Amino acid sequence: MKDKVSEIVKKYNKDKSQLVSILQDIQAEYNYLPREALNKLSKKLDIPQSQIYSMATFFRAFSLKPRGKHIINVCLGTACHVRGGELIAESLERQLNVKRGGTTADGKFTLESVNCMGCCATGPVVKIDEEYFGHMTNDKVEPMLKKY
Amino acid sequence: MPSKLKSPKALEALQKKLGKVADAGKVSISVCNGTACRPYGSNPVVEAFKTEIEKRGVADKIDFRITGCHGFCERGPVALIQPGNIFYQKIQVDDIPEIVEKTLLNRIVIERLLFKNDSVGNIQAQVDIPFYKKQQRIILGNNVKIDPTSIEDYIAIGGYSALSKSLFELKPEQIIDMVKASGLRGRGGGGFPTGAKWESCRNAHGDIKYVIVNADEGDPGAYANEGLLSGNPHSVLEGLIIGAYAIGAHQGYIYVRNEYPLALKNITIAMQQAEKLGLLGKDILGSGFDFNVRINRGGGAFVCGESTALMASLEGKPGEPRAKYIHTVEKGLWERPSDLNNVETWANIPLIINNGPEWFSAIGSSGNTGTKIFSLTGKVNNTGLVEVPLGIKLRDIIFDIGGGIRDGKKFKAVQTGGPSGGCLPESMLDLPVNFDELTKAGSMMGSGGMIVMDEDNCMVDVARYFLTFLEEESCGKCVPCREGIKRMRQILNDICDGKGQESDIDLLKELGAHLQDSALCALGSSAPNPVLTTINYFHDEYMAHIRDKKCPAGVCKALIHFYIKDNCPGCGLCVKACPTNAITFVEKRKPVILDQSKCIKCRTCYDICKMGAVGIE
Amino acid sequence: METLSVYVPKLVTNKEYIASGHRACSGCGEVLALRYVCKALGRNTIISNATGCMEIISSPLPETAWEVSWIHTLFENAAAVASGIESGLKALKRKHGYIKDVKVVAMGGDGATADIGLQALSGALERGHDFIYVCFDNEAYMNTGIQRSSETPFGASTTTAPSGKVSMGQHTWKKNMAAIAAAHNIPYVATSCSSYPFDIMYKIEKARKVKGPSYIHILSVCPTGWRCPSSDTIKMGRLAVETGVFPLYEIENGEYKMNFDYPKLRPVEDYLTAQGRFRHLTKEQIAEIQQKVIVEYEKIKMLSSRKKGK
Amino acid sequence: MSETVTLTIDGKKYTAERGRTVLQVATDNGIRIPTLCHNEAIEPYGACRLCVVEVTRGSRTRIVTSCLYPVEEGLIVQTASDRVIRNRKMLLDLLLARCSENEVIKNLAAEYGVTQPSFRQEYWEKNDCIVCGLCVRACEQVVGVSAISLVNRGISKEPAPPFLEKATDCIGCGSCYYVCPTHAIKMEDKNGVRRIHNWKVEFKLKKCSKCGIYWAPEAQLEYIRRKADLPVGFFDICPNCR
Repeated sequence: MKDKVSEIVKKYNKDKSQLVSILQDIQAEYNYLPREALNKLSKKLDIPQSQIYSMATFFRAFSLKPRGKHIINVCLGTACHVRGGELIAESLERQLNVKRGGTTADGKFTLESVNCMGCCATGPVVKIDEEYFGHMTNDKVEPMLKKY
Repeated sequence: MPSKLKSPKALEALQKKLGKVADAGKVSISVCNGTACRPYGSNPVVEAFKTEIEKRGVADKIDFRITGCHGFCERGPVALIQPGNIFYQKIQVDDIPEIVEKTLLNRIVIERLLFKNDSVGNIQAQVDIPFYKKQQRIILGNNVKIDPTSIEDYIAIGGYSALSKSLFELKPEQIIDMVKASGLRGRGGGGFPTGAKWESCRNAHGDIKYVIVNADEGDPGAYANEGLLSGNPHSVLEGLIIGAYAIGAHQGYIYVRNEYPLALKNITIAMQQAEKLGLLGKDILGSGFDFNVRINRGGGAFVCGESTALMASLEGKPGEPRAKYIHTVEKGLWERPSDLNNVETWANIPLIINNGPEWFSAIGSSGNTGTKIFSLTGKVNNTGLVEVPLGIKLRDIIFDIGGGIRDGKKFKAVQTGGPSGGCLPESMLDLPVNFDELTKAGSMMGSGGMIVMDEDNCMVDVARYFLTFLEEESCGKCVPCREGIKRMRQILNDICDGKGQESDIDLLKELGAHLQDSALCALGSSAPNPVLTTINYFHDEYMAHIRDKKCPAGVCKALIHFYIKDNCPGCGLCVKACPTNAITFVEKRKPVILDQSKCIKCRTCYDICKMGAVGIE
Repeated sequence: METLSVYVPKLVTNKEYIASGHRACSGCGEVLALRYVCKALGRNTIISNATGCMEIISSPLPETAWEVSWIHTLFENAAAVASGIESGLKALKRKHGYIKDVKVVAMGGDGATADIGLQALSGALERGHDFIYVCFDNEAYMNTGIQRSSETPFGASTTTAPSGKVSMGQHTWKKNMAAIAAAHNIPYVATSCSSYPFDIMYKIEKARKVKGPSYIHILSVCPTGWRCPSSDTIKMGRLAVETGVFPLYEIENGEYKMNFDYPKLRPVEDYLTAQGRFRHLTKEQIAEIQQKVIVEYEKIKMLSSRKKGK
Repeated sequence: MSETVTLTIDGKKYTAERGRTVLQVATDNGIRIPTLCHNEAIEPYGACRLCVVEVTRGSRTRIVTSCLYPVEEGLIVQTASDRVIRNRKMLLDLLLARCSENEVIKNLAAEYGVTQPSFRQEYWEKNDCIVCGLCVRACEQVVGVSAISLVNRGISKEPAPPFLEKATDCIGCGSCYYVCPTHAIKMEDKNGVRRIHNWKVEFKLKKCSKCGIYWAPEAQLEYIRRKADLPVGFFDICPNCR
């Protein structure tokens, strides 16, 4: 773990102003922001722990808990909302038996909501990992999940 | 990859060389692989094209190009074939061998893939399709001509000549004068005159200045900047370098929303390519002008679209806005003069330099010149990215370009400007779309979201939706925004739950006025807009919720229930689909029975029923 | 509060209402206390100041160190003048709707308070005016040349009660002004000391919020009259409190509360031997003082432990 | 002498140094503007918004926060216009709904005639903290430690130690406790131990080896000793006994 954080910090030249990007890289590495990594980062960049924690909790992109194998992003942007995005989110919550932000008991999925992914024309949209699913309806939810 | 360009002549020479290749008269096909086409499966389509072309060994005969967004996202995946301007839509993997065989190699048009229109029949040429007809795609138009990951493509269509002209033929002041004369106003929402902003930044005290691209398009339901940045990143970059030269900045920042992986990827590639060619970095084109750019990824915070919050984030701090009593052009990033413009604003710059301010100001209307990209979404037939001259009527966008409302439903409202904007009713459809008129109507331009709603959308629910969004996205710094939005959302929740009182309307208005006055930044001060406009234009709908405890659009769960109509054929589809087993099968040809106590109003049965036998009351 | 050292003081307002350049002696604890009183009072204050050290040092005609509204009164009538000002403000409010939140404060030394002005003070407290009375107690008439007052402590040598062959100096015990004020049944009485800035500010802020009269008695170290080095001002005040000679407490609506309680008091000797005015005291006399201090200290502790309704 | 400007506050003309804020100039001149998130020693922040005033410049009149607004030549300021009072009332209404049992907020609200929140009772909350950030800013700007920060955003924003656990960098100086305008930070010194409950920390207080009085948290003294490069044992004796 030590070396990964050091590597990332080095890549950004220990530039404190790149904290968001550094955290993103750490998250990409571990799938979440492990506490030891953040402590390490605090020392490396000479930023108090409290300030790193503040950043990690301010931005929605960061997770301080380990996330599932697959990340489901259900879009709740306006275009998706007016076409029933909320119902899709509820349906996912029901079928996965988790709330938004939660991870399924088997660690397979983490359900997250996002406020627009830039493909509004095809709403409601769900993204699982890197794959997009457009024009979602409730009855498409189950077959979609079965693919994973 | 060509070598470093050290003079304007070298660029010109390269342009000529690449231009000739492009004009070679080959058949070309541009396949959209923009973000919006991906949910339709454009990735496998692109891959299939590659394999097919390779399999047949016709790579030298076909100019195959993967491009960014073509705009007509509704019909994705789409492709444009030249010569002939042939527009194919809804392309599936199975269609590809046929397209290559017939159209690309033998110039036979496949009717099945053309756009169809009830009145005219099949339409072959892209320009004749109603969606494109009223548009004026001066910025987005190049998306179909270039592979966004290829700087050669951009240079071949005249890219970076505006930069060359700026560096060698124009003084910074002249550039600013041109931008001022063009009448260009900031495309990020506020509509502040760009030239004036540049001038104040140039004149501000301090040797070190910054230029920033705001690509944190946070408005849910708007993706115009995404389409532009991922489809034509060099145009933004070129505008930025020109701006830096005009203002006197040597460092630039591009702040990209992290939810836009494609845009992020393409602008990163564009930067690397420009640097290799000597169009970015030290001594650009041998002019002696140095300029570097850093890309920053957003962390998923809507408020970071606000300039001061964005700058805080660039400094490595949480994205909290600060008061702008001292403007950012004087004290911005690291307390230094900083000019921040939106993606679309920057992309307009090369056009103004190349074609002159008069050309630009002739587009649109006086005081609102040029075009604006809108992401037309929601309940409209033709969704996608549309670029129209400012001053066009809402009706033209929604009904002519957008093709009217889906499924023959009735238009109810159009929401512009994202959470900071408002909902405009049918009576406002003839409103000219420009900065001032939209603001006057209680809405705003924002970054170009245009979400159309029909009779099935509940306006109280929409207002609540925006406030729920803003409640989550508020940075939480100031009391009016943090506490005020929360209370407004609670009141709206109550109204949607049938617990509203008539006095709630006044309290909402009072809170709204307070937020407009007292909130720290634009997120808070514009937050009441969706509520105030819906109260203003859809007062009856609020009253139906409060007085009659009814949701006329059939959305608010607490106020509706589902029922099975007599025409139910008892097919049993809904029985299987119902997640709570609330529906029981009786026998064939007899209506099923819905148990209200088990129904969670998830709408699954309503959506799945082909007979329209599920009713909402 | 007094353990909030080093950083917390930086958070106290920089604004001064008593300008530097006044003519107080070096090491004056009284003007130090006054500064903190003024910081806590803020600008919207009208001060009625009896003749005494603080008046003399701050207003030699035509100059003034005051940056708040201030009126010089005679020795005997600071509280009476404050009563008048407060009544005037009330009338302004009633007749002209004047709404500014102004606090009236009367202040004087121990002589003006416990001796000459006691009658006026008692009257003002009894009438229930909305004002604060602050007594800066340096334990003698210092500006006229260290004459004893009724606040001069037992055994102290002053010019009018000098120690020598015949006398040991002051032979009466210090008058308990806080108890006298409290006996008027006013809402708030407190003691404080010039070496405890946070305590002063806390109590003045509290008094400012009280509706009705409040009385704050501040022991103010006077190196000139106490005959100690001017660099020992803070130390002397601390010793007064830590030995129990001058306990810091509040009486809120009759309820006592000891603010600084020490499990073990320092011996009074530490305090007495450090000052020239007590130099002559014999071991026996010191022991007598020690005994009295413990009795008085325990009395207040006992009162503090007694809660209302019990 | 620095440049001065003349401005009008509540109908009276004042001269002020350029660079000062409207709040500073008003306060200097005895005009009371209520604030909660302001402290002179700390950079103005503009979170509580209570110090709103109405300013007119040319033909434009608007509501601004006086703690941040720099004085300008010819500026016209109204500190208690109807619009200002209306906004302050609503702010206090919102704060009261958040802190329905906090004495400071209750008193301040009552001063403006707000005795109970306008919102339905089921939504009243019982917080003491108004998220003004003074504790966090004092810790960063005055103490230089940054043991705490504002975590989360929006309605769940709050001052808190990292990972919502013990604030490991805290030195127990108590600045946060002192600066908190609503007494939301609970600190106590008892039996030689200081506890700051909000940050889940406790500190041993240093006992003076001479007089035996507990006079400051050991962690704070150690922090200062290191910073100032003082010898070990420098703080064994309290300042009074030195």
